[in-house]
Amino acid sequence: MTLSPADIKIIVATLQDSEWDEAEVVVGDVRVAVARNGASLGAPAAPAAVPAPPPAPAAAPVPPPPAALAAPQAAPAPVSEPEVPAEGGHVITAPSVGVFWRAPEPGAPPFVEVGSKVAAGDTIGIVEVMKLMSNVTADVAGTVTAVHVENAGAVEYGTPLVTIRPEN
Amino acid sequence: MTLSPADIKIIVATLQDSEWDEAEVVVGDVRVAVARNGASLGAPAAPAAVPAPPPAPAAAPVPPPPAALAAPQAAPAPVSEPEVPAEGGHVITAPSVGVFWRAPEPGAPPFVEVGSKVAAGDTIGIVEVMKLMSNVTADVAGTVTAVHVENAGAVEYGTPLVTIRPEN
Amino acid sequence: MRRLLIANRGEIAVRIVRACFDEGIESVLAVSAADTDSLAARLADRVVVIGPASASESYLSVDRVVAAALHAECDALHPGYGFLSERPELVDACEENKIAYVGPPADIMRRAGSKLGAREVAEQAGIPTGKGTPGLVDVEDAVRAAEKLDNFPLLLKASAGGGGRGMTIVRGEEDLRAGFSRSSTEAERAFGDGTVYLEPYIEQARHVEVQILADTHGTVCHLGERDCSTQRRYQKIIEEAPGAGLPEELAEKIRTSAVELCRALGYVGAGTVEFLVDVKTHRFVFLEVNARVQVEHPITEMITGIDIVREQLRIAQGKPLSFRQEDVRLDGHAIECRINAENPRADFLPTPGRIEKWTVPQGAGVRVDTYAHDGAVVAPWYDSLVAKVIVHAADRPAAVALMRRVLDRTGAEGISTTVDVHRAILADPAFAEGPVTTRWLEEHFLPAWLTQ
Amino acid sequence: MRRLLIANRGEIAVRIVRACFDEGIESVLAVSAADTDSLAARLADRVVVIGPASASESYLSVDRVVAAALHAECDALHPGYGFLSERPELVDACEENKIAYVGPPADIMRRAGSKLGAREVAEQAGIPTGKGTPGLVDVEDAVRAAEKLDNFPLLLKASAGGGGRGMTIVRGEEDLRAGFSRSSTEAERAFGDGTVYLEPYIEQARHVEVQILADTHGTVCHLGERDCSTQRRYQKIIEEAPGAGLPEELAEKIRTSAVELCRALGYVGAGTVEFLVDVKTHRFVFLEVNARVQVEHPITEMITGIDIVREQLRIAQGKPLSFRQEDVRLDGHAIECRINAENPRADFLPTPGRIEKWTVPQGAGVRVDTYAHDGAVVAPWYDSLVAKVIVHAADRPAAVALMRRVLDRTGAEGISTTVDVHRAILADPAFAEGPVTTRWLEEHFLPAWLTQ
Repeated sequence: MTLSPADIKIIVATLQDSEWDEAEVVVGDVRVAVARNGASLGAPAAPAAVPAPPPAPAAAPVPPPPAALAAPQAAPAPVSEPEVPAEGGHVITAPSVGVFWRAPEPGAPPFVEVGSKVAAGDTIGIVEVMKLMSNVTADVAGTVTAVHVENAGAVEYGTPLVTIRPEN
Repeated sequence: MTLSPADIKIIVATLQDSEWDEAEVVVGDVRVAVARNGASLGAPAAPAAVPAPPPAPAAAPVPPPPAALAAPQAAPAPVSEPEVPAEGGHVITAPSVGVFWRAPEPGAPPFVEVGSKVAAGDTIGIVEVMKLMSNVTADVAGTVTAVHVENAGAVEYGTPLVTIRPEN
Repeated sequence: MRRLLIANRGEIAVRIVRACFDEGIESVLAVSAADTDSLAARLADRVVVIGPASASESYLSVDRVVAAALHAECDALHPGYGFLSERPELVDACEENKIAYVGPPADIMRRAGSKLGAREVAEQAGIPTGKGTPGLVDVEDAVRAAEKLDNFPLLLKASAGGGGRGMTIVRGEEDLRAGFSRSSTEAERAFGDGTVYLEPYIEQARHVEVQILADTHGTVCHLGERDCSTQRRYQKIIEEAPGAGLPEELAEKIRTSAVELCRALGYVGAGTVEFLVDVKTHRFVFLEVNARVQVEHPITEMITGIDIVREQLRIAQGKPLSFRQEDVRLDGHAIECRINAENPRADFLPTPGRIEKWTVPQGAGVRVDTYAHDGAVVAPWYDSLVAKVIVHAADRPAAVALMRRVLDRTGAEGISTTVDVHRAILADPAFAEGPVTTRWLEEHFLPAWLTQ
Repeated sequence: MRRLLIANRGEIAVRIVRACFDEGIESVLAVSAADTDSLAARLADRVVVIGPASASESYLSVDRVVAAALHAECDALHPGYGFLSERPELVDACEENKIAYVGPPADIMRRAGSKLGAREVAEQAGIPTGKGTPGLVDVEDAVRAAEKLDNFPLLLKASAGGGGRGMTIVRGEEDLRAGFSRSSTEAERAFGDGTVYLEPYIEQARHVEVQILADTHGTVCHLGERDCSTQRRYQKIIEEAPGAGLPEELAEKIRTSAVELCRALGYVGAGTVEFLVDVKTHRFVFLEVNARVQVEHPITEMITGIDIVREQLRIAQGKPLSFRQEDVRLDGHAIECRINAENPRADFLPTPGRIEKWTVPQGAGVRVDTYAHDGAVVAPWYDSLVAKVIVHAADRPAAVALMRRVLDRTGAEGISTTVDVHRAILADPAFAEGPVTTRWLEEHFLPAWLTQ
C-alpha cells in the first residue's frame, strides 16, 4: 500500500478545503475520488447534464460552435454559418469574435491550405478585432485537412477555423 | 487484503466527517465508495437528465410519500406527518386519501399489531373516504414489523401504513 | 375563507394558487400521484395526494376531493374547469361538509347544466333559442320532430355535458337515422345521460359567449363577450375578446340577454352564456350556460382589468362584486392561443413527455398561463393543454401582429406542440381579416395547411 | 434603430431583450462562452459568442463588444449596468463605428463619471455638496486638507468608479494616514485612477437617489426618488421607492436638484443622481451621478408606470420622452430585494452552482427580474445577483407585508442564497417601522442576526 489511512485522511481534508467539487487522487495503487454539490464521480458520459468543474456547461473546454446556438424562428439571418468541421482531426477555433484573415496581407498567399504541413506554433491565420490583429497558431503539428472559414469571414469565439490531422 | 477492517473504519469515518457527497477510495483490491444527499454511487450516466419513458418522474410506480412533498415555510402546519418506515421490509401504503382505521369497529381489537403474522390477502386496516370503507390488504405473507399510522389518523395516497417482513 | 382546496391541476391550478395568494387565502392543492412535482404543487402552500394518476381515482372522485378538503381543514373548494367543475354532487358534498363551494349552488348548477332545462328558462325570458325539439324518445320520434322543423341541416345534440360530444350535423333523414343512436350512446357514455335533441343548424355561424359574474346579493354583471369561433371538432383553439366586427347594437343585445338569462336562473358565481351568431342574418341563438370559470377567461381579464378568479373567491365569501356594470370598459383587443401537446400532423394526437426547454418571450401585453417550465412533464393521463399564450393590444390588427411576434419566439423542446398551427393560423389572411366562422378551421384552414 | 447589441448578461440582459421586443427592435446578445445557454441567450433574437468566460476577454473588452455589434450588423448598443456601462471608450468606439450608444455621449459621461468633476458642476448649480476637498496629492496633503475641514469623522473616497471601492471612514489623523494609500491603491487597481478626496462623513444618513430621464431635445424629467439605505459594504441590498418618511418639501427639493444638475451637465439618457440625507438635520448633499440604468430601476417603474428601458431606447433614437414631468405620479410604494447567490453565514461568500429548482410566487403587484429557472447555472466569473424580487402595494406597510409573503414562498434549491437574510430584514421591527440609515444593516441588523 502506497498510502496509509492517515495519509488518506490528510488528502480528504485537503480536498475538502479546496474549492473543487470533484477530485481524484491516485498514488500508486491507491485512488481517492470525491465529489459534492451535484458533481458525480467518474461520470465521463452525459455531456448535457454533468458539470465537471462547478460551472461546467459554460466552462467546458471546447465551447459550442455558434452554429449550435438556439436561433429562434424570428431571428435575423445568421451573420455567419461556419461549416461544421469534419469529424476526426484536431480543430483550431477562433480565440475571439472578429474577422478571420487567411493571409498576412491582401494578395499574399494564405498561411495554410488544405494539405499544408504545420508545426506546433505555426501561424494558421489572423483574427482581427477592431484593427487588433491576433495570430492564431497551431497547437499541434500535422497536416491541414480543412479550412472552415473563408478569407475575411466573420467568426465568433469558438468558431472552428482549420482542422489538422496530427502527426503520430 | 490490502486494508484491514480497522483501516476501512478510519477511512469511512474520515469521509463521513468530510463535506463530500460522494467518495471512492480504492486501495489495491479494496474499494470503499460512499454517497449521500442524493448523490449516487457509480452512477455513470447523468442522473438528472434522462427520462426513461417520457413522463417518467410522474409515472414512477411507487409514488413519493407525502412527507417528501415540498412544504414552503408559509405552509399551514402539516395535517399528518407519517413516520418514515424503517428500512427493509415490505411497506403497505394507503390506496387513497382518507382516514385510517386499525380495527373493524370502535372497541374491537386491531386487525394487526407489530408481531402479527399475516397471509397475503389479510386485511391490515381500513381507509375511509367520505363514509366509504375500503379494506387494505396485505399483498405478501409475513410478520408485521411496524404500524406507521395510528387509529383514526389522516392519510394521503401513498402514506405508509404498515411494514411487513415477508416470509421466505 | 381561510384555506381553500384546489380540486384541479395544470395551468388552472397555478392560476387559482395565484388568486389565493392575492386574496391572502392559504392554498391547498389536491394532486394525483402523477402531479406531486408539478408547478402548481410547488407554488401551493400545501399539497394533499389524493390518489393514483388515473383521474377516476383522483381528480374525478368527489369523495376523495372532499376527503382531502376535510383532511387539510379547508373551508372552501375551487373546482377549476373540467373534471368535477360542473358536478352538482360535488356541490352537495361540499354543502354537507360545510365547505364553501366556489361556484353556483347545486340546484342552479343542475338547472344551468341541462341544455334543455336552460333553453326552457331562456325561452321564458324571451331570449332567442334554436327553436329546437324537446328531448327525443327514439329515432322515430327524432324523424317526426325533424319534419316539423324548418328544414335540414339540423344539429343533433346531447342535453348534458359539452365539448361537442354527442353532437352530429344531420343533412337528411338518412344522416339522422344513422347518427341518432351514435349520439345518444356517446352522450350516455360521456355524461351518464343519453338524452339528445334537434335544433336548426346554422351553416355560417360565430361562437360568441358572454362572461358573467353574479354575487349573492343579486347583482349580475357581464364582462363583455368573447369570440371562440376558431374551433376544431367543437374544441376551442383560439379565443378573442371582444367579438370583433359584431355591430355594437347586436353585441349589446347578446350581453343583455346573457345577464337576463342569469337573472332568470338566479345564477351565482362566474359563468358563461354561449350563443351562436348567424353571420348572414346577424340573428343569435342561445346555446348553453357553463357554470364555471372557462379556459379562456384571461382574455376577458385583459380587456376589462377585472380578475375573474379573485371575484369568484369574493363571491364565495358572500362579498359583493368589486365593481359595477357601468365600471366595465372593454379596452382594446385580446387573443388567446391554446398551446397543446399534440402533433397536428398526426391528427392532433397527444404527445405527452418531458419539456426540456420552455421558451416564451416576455413583453408588454403578453401573458402566459401555464404549468410548463424546463423539465416539466406533460402527463399522459390528462388533457393536452400546456399553455395559454395571451396578448392584449390596442385593436385586433395590433393584437394579431403581437401574437405573431410572440408565437415566433415560443417553443417547447422535447415534445411536439401545436405552436406551428397557431403560427400558420395567425399568418392566414382570412384569419387576419376576420372574423372567421366555426367551420373555417376544419373546412378551410386545416385541409390546406396539412397538404403543405 | 433596427437591431441592438446587448453588451451584458444576467437579469439585465433579459430585461433589455424584453424592451427590444416591446419596441420592435431585434435583439442580439453578446455572450461569453459561459453564457451561451443562459435565459437571455434563449430569449434574444440572436447570440454572438465574443470570448471565453473570463470577463476581461468578453464583457469587459470594448474591442470585442464593438466587433460583435459590427459582426451582427447592429445599429445600436445597450451596455446595461456594470461591465462597460460607464466607459467613455466604449461610447467613443460606438461613435466611430456609427453605432447608437444607449446612454449619454462620451463627453458627458466623462464629466458625470468623475465625482470631483460632477461635484464641481453641482457646486456651480448651487446644489449642496459634501464640502469636500479637491483631489489629494499625497498623504500630507490629505492631513492638511483634513485640518481645514470641520472635524472628524471624514470619508476618504475615490473620484472614479463606485460600489464603495476605495472608500474609507476616517475618525482621526491616524486613520487617515493608515487609509490613504490603501484607498488610493484600491481605486487605482479598480478604476485605473487613484485620485482620492475627503469629505465630511454623515453618521446617520439615508441614501436617496433620483431617477432621471433626459432626451436629446433638452427635456429632463425625474421619476421620483428611491431610498437605498439598506446596504452592506456600500452594496445596496434592498431599495424602495419613493423615499418613505421624507418630508415632501425635502423630497421635492432633492428631485429638483437632480434635474438641475442634469440640465447643467447637458445630460442625455437614463441616469441617477445620488444624495445623502442627514436624518437629524434633514440636510442633503450630492454624492455622484450614475450614467446608466441602475439595478434598482424596476421599483421606479412600478410606482410611475413608466418603462425606463424603453425610454432609453426611445432617447437613443432621438425621440422625445413619451411623457411630461406633470404626467409623472408616484403611486404607492415599491420594494426590491436583491437575491444573491451568497452564503450570508460565511461572510456572504458567493455560492455559484446549478439552481435545481427556482420558485417565486405569482401575484398582483409582484415582479421578478431574473435569469434564474430550473437548471440555470450561477457562473462563478460574474457577480452574484440572481434575482430582483419586486413588490408594489398601496403604501409602505402593505408593500412590506406583501414582500414578506412573497419571500416566504421564494427559494432556489441547489445553491445558497440571501433569501433568508431578506426574510429576517423584512421581519425586523426597525425595518418595518423604517426608514433605516445606511449603517443600520451592518452595525445593527447583521451582528444580531448572525448570532442567532
